[in-house]
Amino acid sequence: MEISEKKKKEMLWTMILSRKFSDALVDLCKIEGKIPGMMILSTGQEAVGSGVCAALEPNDVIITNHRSHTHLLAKGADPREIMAEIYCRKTGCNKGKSGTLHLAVPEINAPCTSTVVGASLTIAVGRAFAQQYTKEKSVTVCFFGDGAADEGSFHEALNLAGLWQLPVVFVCENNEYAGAQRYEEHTRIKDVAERAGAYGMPGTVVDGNHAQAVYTATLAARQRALNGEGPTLMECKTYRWRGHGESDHQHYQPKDEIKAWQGKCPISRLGKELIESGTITDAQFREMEFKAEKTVADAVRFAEESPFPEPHDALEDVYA
Amino acid sequence: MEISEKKKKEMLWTMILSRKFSDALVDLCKIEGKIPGMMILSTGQEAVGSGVCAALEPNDVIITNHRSHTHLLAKGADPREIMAEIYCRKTGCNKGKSGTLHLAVPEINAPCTSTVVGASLTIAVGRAFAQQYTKEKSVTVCFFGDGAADEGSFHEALNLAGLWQLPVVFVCENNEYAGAQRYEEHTRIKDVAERAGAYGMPGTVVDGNHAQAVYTATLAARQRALNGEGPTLMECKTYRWRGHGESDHQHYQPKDEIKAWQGKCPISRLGKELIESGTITDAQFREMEFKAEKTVADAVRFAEESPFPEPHDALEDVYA
Amino acid sequence: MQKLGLGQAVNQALREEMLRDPNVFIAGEGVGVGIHDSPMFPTTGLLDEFGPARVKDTPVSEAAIAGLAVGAAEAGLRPVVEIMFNPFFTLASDMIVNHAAKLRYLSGGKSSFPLVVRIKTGAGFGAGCQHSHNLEAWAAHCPGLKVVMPATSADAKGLLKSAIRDDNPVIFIEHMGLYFAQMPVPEEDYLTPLGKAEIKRPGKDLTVVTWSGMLGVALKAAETLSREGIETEIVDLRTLTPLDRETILASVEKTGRLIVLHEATRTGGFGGEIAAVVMEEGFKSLKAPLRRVTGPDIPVPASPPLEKFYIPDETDLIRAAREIL
Amino acid sequence: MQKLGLGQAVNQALREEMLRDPNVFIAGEGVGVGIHDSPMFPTTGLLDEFGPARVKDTPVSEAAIAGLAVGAAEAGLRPVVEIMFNPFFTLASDMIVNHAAKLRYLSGGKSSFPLVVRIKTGAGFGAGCQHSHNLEAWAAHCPGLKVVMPATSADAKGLLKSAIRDDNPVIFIEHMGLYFAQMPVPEEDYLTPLGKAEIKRPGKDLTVVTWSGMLGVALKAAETLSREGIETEIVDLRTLTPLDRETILASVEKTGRLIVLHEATRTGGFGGEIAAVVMEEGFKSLKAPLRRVTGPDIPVPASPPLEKFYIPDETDLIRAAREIL
Ligand SMILES: Cc1ncc(C[n+]2csc(CCOP(=O)(O)OP(=O)(O)O)c2C)c(N)n1
Ligand SMILES: Cc1ncc(C[n+]2csc(CCOP(=O)(O)OP(=O)(O)O)c2C)c(N)n1
Ligand SMILES: [Mg+2]
Ligand SMILES: [Mg+2]
Repeated sequence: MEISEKKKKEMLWTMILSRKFSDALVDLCKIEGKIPGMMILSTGQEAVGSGVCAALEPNDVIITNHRSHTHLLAKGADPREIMAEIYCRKTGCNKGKSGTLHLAVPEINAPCTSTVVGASLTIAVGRAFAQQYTKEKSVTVCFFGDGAADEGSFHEALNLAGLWQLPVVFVCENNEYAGAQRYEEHTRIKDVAERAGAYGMPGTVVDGNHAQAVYTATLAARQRALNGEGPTLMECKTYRWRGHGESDHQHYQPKDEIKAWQGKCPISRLGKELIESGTITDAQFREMEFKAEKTVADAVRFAEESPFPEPHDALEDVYA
Repeated sequence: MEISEKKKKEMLWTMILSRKFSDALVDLCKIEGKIPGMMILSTGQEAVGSGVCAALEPNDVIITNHRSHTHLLAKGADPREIMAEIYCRKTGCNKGKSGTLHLAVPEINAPCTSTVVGASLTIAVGRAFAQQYTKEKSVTVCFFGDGAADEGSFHEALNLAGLWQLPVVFVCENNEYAGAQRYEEHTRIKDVAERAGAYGMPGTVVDGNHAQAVYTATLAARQRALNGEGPTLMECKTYRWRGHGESDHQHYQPKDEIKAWQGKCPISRLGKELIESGTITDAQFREMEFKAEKTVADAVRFAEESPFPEPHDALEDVYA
Repeated sequence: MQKLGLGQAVNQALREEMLRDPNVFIAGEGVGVGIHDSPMFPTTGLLDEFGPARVKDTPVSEAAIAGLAVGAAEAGLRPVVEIMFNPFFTLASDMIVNHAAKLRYLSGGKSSFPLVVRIKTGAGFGAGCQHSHNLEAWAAHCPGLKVVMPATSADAKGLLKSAIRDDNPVIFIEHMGLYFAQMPVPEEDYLTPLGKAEIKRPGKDLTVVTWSGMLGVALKAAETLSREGIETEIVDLRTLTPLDRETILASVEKTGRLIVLHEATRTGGFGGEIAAVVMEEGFKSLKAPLRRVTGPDIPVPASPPLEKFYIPDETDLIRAAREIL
Repeated sequence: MQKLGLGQAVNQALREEMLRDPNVFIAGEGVGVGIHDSPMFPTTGLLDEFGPARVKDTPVSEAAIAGLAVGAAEAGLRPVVEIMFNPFFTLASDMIVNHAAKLRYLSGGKSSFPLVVRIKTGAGFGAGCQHSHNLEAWAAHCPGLKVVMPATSADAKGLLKSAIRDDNPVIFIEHMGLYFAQMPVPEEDYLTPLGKAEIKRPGKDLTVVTWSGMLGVALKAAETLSREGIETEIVDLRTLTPLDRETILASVEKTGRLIVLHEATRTGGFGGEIAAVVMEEGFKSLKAPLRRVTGPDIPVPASPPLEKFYIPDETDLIRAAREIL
């Protein structure tokens, strides 16, 4: 399938933005007490979120997880609001109630995010059920990791989605690790996608470092869902460049393994292709990087200049 | 594989015993207030429990569920103790604490039974882990229904058993219904056994009304487990002649469907074969039925003559 | 006035709310085609009337049932899902406690989760501890949830309607022992407010705070005590959270004596919360020690004499009353 | 005497028990190879010492982790499994509450389930309400379980050893805030009995009943009050169930004043149980109303000022004390 230059540039941009966003957080986390809580980044996995979201319409819904930054930025979240939430400020998208782990951005149809592994799957099923119930022409995309595919909720969610033929796309971001555990140490099968057959739905294995491949696969799965043909399990093979979180020293991740995957950087890959095909110039690529850096710097400034919530604000937002 | 006449007769006997046991309970349940609680029977499914248990050694463990009578009788439980427990008497195998739903008979290595659908699977994994840990030459068999295969615990249990290559045999008794729900109304796949592939273990579909087939399949799965080759998912196709429980009027079960399956009665089937092959005579068959009726009548008498526990006995057995 | 069992009252509330609001749907194990075809059960007949699009029979998958409610509620639907028996709340508890109750807070108040989880509870039917285990105290210890436990059919109808129209997740717990008790229920459409207890019997000598299936026990005991000239005031909580402290404290201020009566096991039961509230805010009114009349700290046994021993009854309540009068 | 963080004390207890009894094994997410290689964590180094046969890293499957413990314990092994964070207790709660706690009873006392479930808890690390949610009250409301919550490293070592040797399922909850506090721990092998509270500070004017991470808050506040001549007696429960009523009642009899201090949310928290016990059996000793100093009824927020607002501190405790003195 021919992908428009516009789409390719859009994906390149959201990947670069997300990468710069992560890189900034890597440094900020080194400053003691700067950022509260655990910092979980998706450096190196950008092609998944960017490729998937490029294939979605604004009214499509995404349910993401603890590793959400790329997903949200690619879906169109305001970097300022997200950064401010990561900084736990009053101006954050969730007023500091969430912090980085459960960023919810209803404005872009990322209405609720869970850091409970596997939870995104059953919630996504409910969200997709609503789309089917109201005959809305939209789909729900559920992001989760390879580790989440071992949770009971994965099973119950896929069985129900398959049974009711819900308009949901299950995107498994297989980054080779669940915490400190290598993929082959937590399940015996080669591909998570093999599990699709257990629910009567198609399963596809996609190169998760290839934005165009992810985009194309998502378009197909989305169309299938819109046609009423039901859900798809889409496994994107990628790799976690950094530790599970920034406090994780990766003592268990072979250095050369990390190196090898860094050689497959999804951004260089798409960037190179666009430059070679003459879609963009070298200068334009650097321009995009520069613009992304500025955007992130602005988001950081916004966050740092924003006030913390007042202690008593803690009492708000429990009940409607 | 040639099955010894002794084994065939053993299976026929445990099936007949179980059938008479169920038949007696059907009538007893019609007497208002005679038997407390819900009565869940396995009439028509006898070949599964009898075939599986005939392939086991005494030190093999079974973890069963709410539909346990055939499993327990076939593993060698004392009909008196079980019937007395069903009657909730002090002389019951669980002193009346359990009643019919969670009959535990440690003496025959049926150490704990759960009526929580799907629970038997993760418990069986733990029990099998102990066998692997202690290098004991025995296996654990887990009985569960087709509905249980939709619970998250099914998924977590099979993934872990496959990962660790535990000596466990997962026996799915697919009786076409989960409560009032037909099999095809609760999952989209043709066979539960298809799910085995999602955990890197073999899955087999067995005629669950054919005791010899069940026996042979179990022997193979057991040997596999003993060889350290890991678990097997064995689906036995059978049918629930009666309602989910005795208070269920089967308003949703087509009469002719029930009739058709009654035509496939596992007892008549094996009985006929043994008579035709000259293994037993017609008279001997009737003799077995007569003996089973006497055994059940004796168990009922024992139960009815047994005292109820004293109210304060309720306080015992909570803590070791 | 019509006389209905509590299950029938729930059924009527569901039916009326589904007629009123197309966004209301029900889901659960056997809520459409169930093994019981009795008219006394909460969802009987709804499939025939509303069809399979709004009456969803689900697989045996409690986590997915709760997740279905969470996701659909966020989208603006009004799910009413059923967890068949209270012990299976455990299997749905991650979705209910970590998600239904918290996702609104985590969103900074941007997303809402207007859902109802109906749960059947109660000892007394000989099924044992994996079917009978009153866990209302778990849900009541979870900010973000509201917990409703009606004791009468009329309250059940009005409270369930309020629960369905409430914009927060509500745990609605039905005592199966009340399904077969015929009680008067107004025909019309009415709402019983969440968070308001009701004095089910006025009295000046003794306050009994109770809820759900135990109200009947309290009323019977009060009759007996009354014949001896002891007037018991019975506070039926109806909602555990939000808790109606005012009504409890006003009653204790009047009587000076408090008994909490619940079917759940004693230690860690919600009776402790009532005790604490009174001890904090009504200490001066207290003339006598507290008594809790509850299930003992054991699983619910199956055998009839044992189960009877488990369930608190009039004798237990009257004994406790005598101790503090 | 050696000084250890609570995590190190747990580590020492695990190591000594694994050396003593080959039937003891540990399992959980990252208990072998974890993302933290710090020596302050409970399972660091055990994989190297005991190997993968006895130190089992599991998939992210809480129900299976708990089921593994139940099944293995029945066979006579002594599993010590870990649930990473308290909110994920929900995912294991069916296995723990409906099975570990009930299967012995259901077997008529024939089968036993000697297992330990270790759970990390506590607010204060900015991770928000899906990582920080104190649910000890749930486990304490479940007959068949014992619930242990150490407040010191020394208690952690002795209590965990007792838990592992106990023939019942024990829920062992570790407050992560104590992992990095260096506290004295005896070198030798010793058992701290389950079900016995300890007076961590004697006093005559006021009783503070607390446990786990809040002991430190109580001790600091007691210092301040002491300078004003108010002597606080601090009862560290150590075990929530079985509950040491004697120690609590004796203290209240002496002081006549009671404050319960816990980090968990207020409504339905275990503080209510303490209140009820004293109100039932120690009513005559009471000279003043109860005060509960607890987390407010909200999920634990992530933002530092909000999280600080959530966590009870000395000021809150001292204010409460002044109110009832
Ligand atoms: C139910 C649950 N168990 C454990 C955890 C702790 N935890 C957070 S992320 C994680 C690993 C998840 O791995 P994966 O699903 O592959 O996602 P990834 O982190 O690799 O993106 C674990 C175990 C959790 N958050 N939720
Ligand atoms: C977790 C749980 N959910 C619901 C129930 C109620 N229930 C008891 S048996 C049953 C159907 C189980 O069907 P299946 O697994 O096929 O076993 P079968 O009854 O057909 O033998 C249900 C829903 C239960 N006992 N446990
Ligand atoms: Mg991963
Ligand atoms: Mg079935």
